[in-house]
Amino acid sequence: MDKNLKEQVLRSSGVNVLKCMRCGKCSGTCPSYDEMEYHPHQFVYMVERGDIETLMHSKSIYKCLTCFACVDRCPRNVEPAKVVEAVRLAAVRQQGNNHMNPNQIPEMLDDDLPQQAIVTAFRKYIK
Amino acid sequence: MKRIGVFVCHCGTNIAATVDVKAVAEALGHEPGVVISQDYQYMCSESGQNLVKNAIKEHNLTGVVVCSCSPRMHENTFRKAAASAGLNPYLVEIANIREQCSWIHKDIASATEKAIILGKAAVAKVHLNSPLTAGESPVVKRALVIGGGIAGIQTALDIAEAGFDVDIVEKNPTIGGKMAQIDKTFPTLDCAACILTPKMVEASQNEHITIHSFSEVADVKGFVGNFTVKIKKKARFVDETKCTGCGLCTEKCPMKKVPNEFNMGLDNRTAIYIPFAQAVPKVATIDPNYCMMLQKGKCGICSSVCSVGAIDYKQEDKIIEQQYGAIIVATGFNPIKLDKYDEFAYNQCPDVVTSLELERLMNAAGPNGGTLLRPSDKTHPHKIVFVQCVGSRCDDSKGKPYCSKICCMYTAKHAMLIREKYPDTDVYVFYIDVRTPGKNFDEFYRRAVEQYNVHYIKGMVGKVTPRSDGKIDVQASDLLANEQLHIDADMVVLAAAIEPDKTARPLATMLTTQMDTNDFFTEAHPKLRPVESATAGIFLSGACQGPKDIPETVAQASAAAAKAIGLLVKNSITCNPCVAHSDELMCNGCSSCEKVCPYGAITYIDKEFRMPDRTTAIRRVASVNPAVCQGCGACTVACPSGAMDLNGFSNSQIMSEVDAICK
Amino acid sequence: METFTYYPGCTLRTKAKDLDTYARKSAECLGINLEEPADWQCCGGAYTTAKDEIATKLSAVRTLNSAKELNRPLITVCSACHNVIKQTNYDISNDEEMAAKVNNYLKLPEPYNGETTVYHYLEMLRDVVGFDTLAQKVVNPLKGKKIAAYYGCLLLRPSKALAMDDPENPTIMEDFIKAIGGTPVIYAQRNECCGGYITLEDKAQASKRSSAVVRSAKDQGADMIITACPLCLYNLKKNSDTELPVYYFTELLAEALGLKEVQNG
Amino acid sequence: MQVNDNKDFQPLIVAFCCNWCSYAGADLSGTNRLNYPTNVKIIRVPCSCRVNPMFILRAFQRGADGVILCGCHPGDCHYTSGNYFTRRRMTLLFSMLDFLGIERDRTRVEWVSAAEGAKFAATMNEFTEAVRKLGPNRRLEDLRCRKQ
Repeated sequence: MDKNLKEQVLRSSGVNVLKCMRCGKCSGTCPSYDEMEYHPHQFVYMVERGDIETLMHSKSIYKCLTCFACVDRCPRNVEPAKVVEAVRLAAVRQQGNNHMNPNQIPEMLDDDLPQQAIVTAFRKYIK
Repeated sequence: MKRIGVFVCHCGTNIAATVDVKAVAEALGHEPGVVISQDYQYMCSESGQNLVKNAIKEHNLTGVVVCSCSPRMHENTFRKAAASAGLNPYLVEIANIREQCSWIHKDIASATEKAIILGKAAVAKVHLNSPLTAGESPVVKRALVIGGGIAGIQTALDIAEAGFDVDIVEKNPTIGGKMAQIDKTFPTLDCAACILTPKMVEASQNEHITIHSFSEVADVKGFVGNFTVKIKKKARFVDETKCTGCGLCTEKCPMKKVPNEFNMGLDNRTAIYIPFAQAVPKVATIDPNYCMMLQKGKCGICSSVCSVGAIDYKQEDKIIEQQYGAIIVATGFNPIKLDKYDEFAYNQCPDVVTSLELERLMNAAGPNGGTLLRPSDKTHPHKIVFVQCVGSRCDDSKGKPYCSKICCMYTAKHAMLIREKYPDTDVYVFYIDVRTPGKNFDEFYRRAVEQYNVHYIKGMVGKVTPRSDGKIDVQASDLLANEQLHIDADMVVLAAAIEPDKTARPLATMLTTQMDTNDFFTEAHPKLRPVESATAGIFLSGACQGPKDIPETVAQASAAAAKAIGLLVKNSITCNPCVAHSDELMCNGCSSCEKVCPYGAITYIDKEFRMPDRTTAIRRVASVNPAVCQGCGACTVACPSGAMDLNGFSNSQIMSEVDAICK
Repeated sequence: METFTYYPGCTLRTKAKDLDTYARKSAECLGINLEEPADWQCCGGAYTTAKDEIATKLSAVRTLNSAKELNRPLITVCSACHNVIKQTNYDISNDEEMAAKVNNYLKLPEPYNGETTVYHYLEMLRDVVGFDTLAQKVVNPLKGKKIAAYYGCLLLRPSKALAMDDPENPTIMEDFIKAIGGTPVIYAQRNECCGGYITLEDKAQASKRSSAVVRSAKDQGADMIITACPLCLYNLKKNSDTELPVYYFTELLAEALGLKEVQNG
Repeated sequence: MQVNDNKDFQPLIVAFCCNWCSYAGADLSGTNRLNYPTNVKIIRVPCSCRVNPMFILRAFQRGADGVILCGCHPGDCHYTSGNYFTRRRMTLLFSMLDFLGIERDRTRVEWVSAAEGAKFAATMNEFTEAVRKLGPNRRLEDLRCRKQ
């Protein structure tokens, strides 16, 4: 367990994971639940335990839609989406760890796709 | 020359762990006037008190300083000890070195230094203390109970039983409160109405009890033993003394589309109504917002069918005034509004209901005559999802930070009743924790699971989507299975958090009692004085003090009654001697103090004074009525000549404390 | 005529011209002057909530500051831009450390600390124009049209920062629909995510979300859906397994004001 | 930019607390073991309206670096209206202190209820820090009272 990594995630997210009361509402409301290996409540708990690397290597960090449903509906104001974001940043900031390659983009496009989708994906996946 | 004794308490390790008590005793021993300075393990224990008493006698002390816990805890203990040793109790001062020193600081050196300074301030103050004698004021032998739910009814019955007159003020047309709306009670499953309504009748028939229904407290003046209360009797447009409760008017009233509060708006009532069959008093009330006669001046049917002529469209609000010796607050609770939780679709779908609505849906006197049917299409639900902690245990701006305490148990009750009556209905309960501390409570919950096969799922519902086919998609997490579930439910029941009644806050202001940040009344001591407020003569009964189930409410109601009776049996009570007094030689009769006194305790008298030239002159000077003065000290600051001062907190005493701290 | 700084954002220049064009036309008709800042930059499409991300927040701050310099409120219409700009503004007002870092980067003549008021176009309709006034200016009321308002996630959340409406029980778009003469359809999925940007790499997931939204709206009897987001429009149209016409709210606004030909839908 | 934070300076702070709300709130912060600096010394008064502006001037004269006055929230006064008097009196006193050149941040009025232990501790931490930054108060100090 890497203590620095945990501290970095906590600082970067600004989230106090100790506020979580383990109700699971974040995971109850998450629209990407079935696509995720680790679910929002697990993110919070695993960060609390310091198990960040497992999360960094999981595809789950690219499945969060950042729709903030968990943030708004959490009864304890924990803001799980911010934890997911912080873990994802910790992953993509590592050298050579960009989740997307600009060369892949053309084949993903169609005529109607607003470039907003590309801009957003770049911001989230590439450092 | 003053002879002061200083007594430093260890409070076990509570103080001694962070404050070097020996050093404190040593340092204070060198203060001027201090003749003895000791430390002891537990100063409040009998042997600790004896230490103080013996020192008073042995050293002929004229003042005592105890360095210990907060004066709010043991000031009285030490005052009594001093009195029993022949020292005037008001010559005792407390230096608070526990709550305001040892418990908040960690560094021994600086905490000790602070404790010494606090001790010095107390020594400096006690130098200027003077013996005080408390006066007495009479007690009015009548109690007021505010709120007519089960808490208020029980309190009133107990006080009446002791032979004192009691008035109940209830804002609704009938007493009974929330318990009257509840179908069955946990963990015995007996019928709420069957055990409540006899008590309501008993209250109405008791010669010592007067019920002011449809009334509100408008104003409270006075103090313990002698409150003057104005009660507003709201116009119900029906003469209570004439109405027989026959109900003919309610049958004939043409305005039949008024949401029925008693059934949580799940059905309608008429504009003139009796809330429910066993209402007490059983008299009709006209709802002026819907009555066509009162709105448009046309109709008058109720008046024409009433055989006793009880209808009075011209009735107006009436204020009555009454004296009371004690006031008991029993304003109760309400479920919170769920507008901010519409992820559960409460505002979108009539089949998403609160638990209190479910009580009415299942009650024989409810909208469906006791058959559980969906409000939307009156069909029988086959799958019901219960959601716990809706708005409870929240740290957001929407909900309440506390546990509402009753939801776990009533949900188990609902689940069990439904499974008992409709075995073909599946019941799911989403819980965070199941909290069942209470006699036979956990057994009850286990029966719901083991005997009735209620599906308890650890997790929370995150989104409810009503569908046009009548089903409700409930999306939730099952934390133990690590799965997100979708349940096609027919009904969803939300365990809404409970909150104090909205009338409690303005009432607390009138009563000058304290409330916590959630608007629950604050008890005088969380452990040892749970049914008294910090304001003398005001007692707390039921859920106005915190979430409670029925047995707890009744227990607290009786406890509050016992405390009130303890006050009412006295012919007079000892007054607080720390009251204002005016130095007549300095007073110039300007009336500044009179204007700021909230109690009207200050009057002016013309008094004859001998002047230096041997003549006499009549001057107007302030005079404080010590039985009325409560000792706030507002007048002392308003006084321009410095004539007004406060016993126990005199200008010179506070100045000497300031000096000691800033030395 | 009241003048506002108007931030169109990248997509409104290309794929979402309808959203932009009719927003401008309608504003003119309603007596609102929208003025585009001289050279604006793309907002980035998504707000990075991380406290240690500063560079990604700068373009939004520049936009906010350009409005501040003119002492005008800032109007956005694209949900994504609105979300990014509003969240940036919220954080910079409430997080001193972030504000200090951002200002150290930008070296503006005067530090920016969240002074600009940001309105979404809908908020402008509600709070500046007023829905009652709007209703009076309608010439082609959309009578009998059952319209489902789609808020998605970006317009309402995080509610602390966006503060546009009640995040679970919003009424602003429904009130808008009533003002232009239509009948709003309330459906539970109106404030759930459509799958958003994930459509780029995971069509299946985007399709699952979009379908849930469109099904829910259709199920409650809607004839069409309106949205303020180009990406939502794309997802709901392209990736849903259920078909329902999807329009930008500005299209219907222009139609009601008589500035656009009537749709067939 | 050079900021002198007076990190080592230990200010002397006198807190006047009304018996019913703020003193009880202070007790509660103790019961909950919420820390605040030892610099704060509390004087108990029956009501915030008992605090004569003279007491505050006296504290400054004798070397206090900050004075804070705590009472019940407006509307919740145990004596019905005492804290309203306090509010008005202190407004006047504060403008006088301004006139005398005493920094505004050295005096404060806060409403703390009996249930707000956390608020009491937070207020004291914040206030002590604010006074610490201001450094020692010399304006009103009676030099004859100064320790040699």
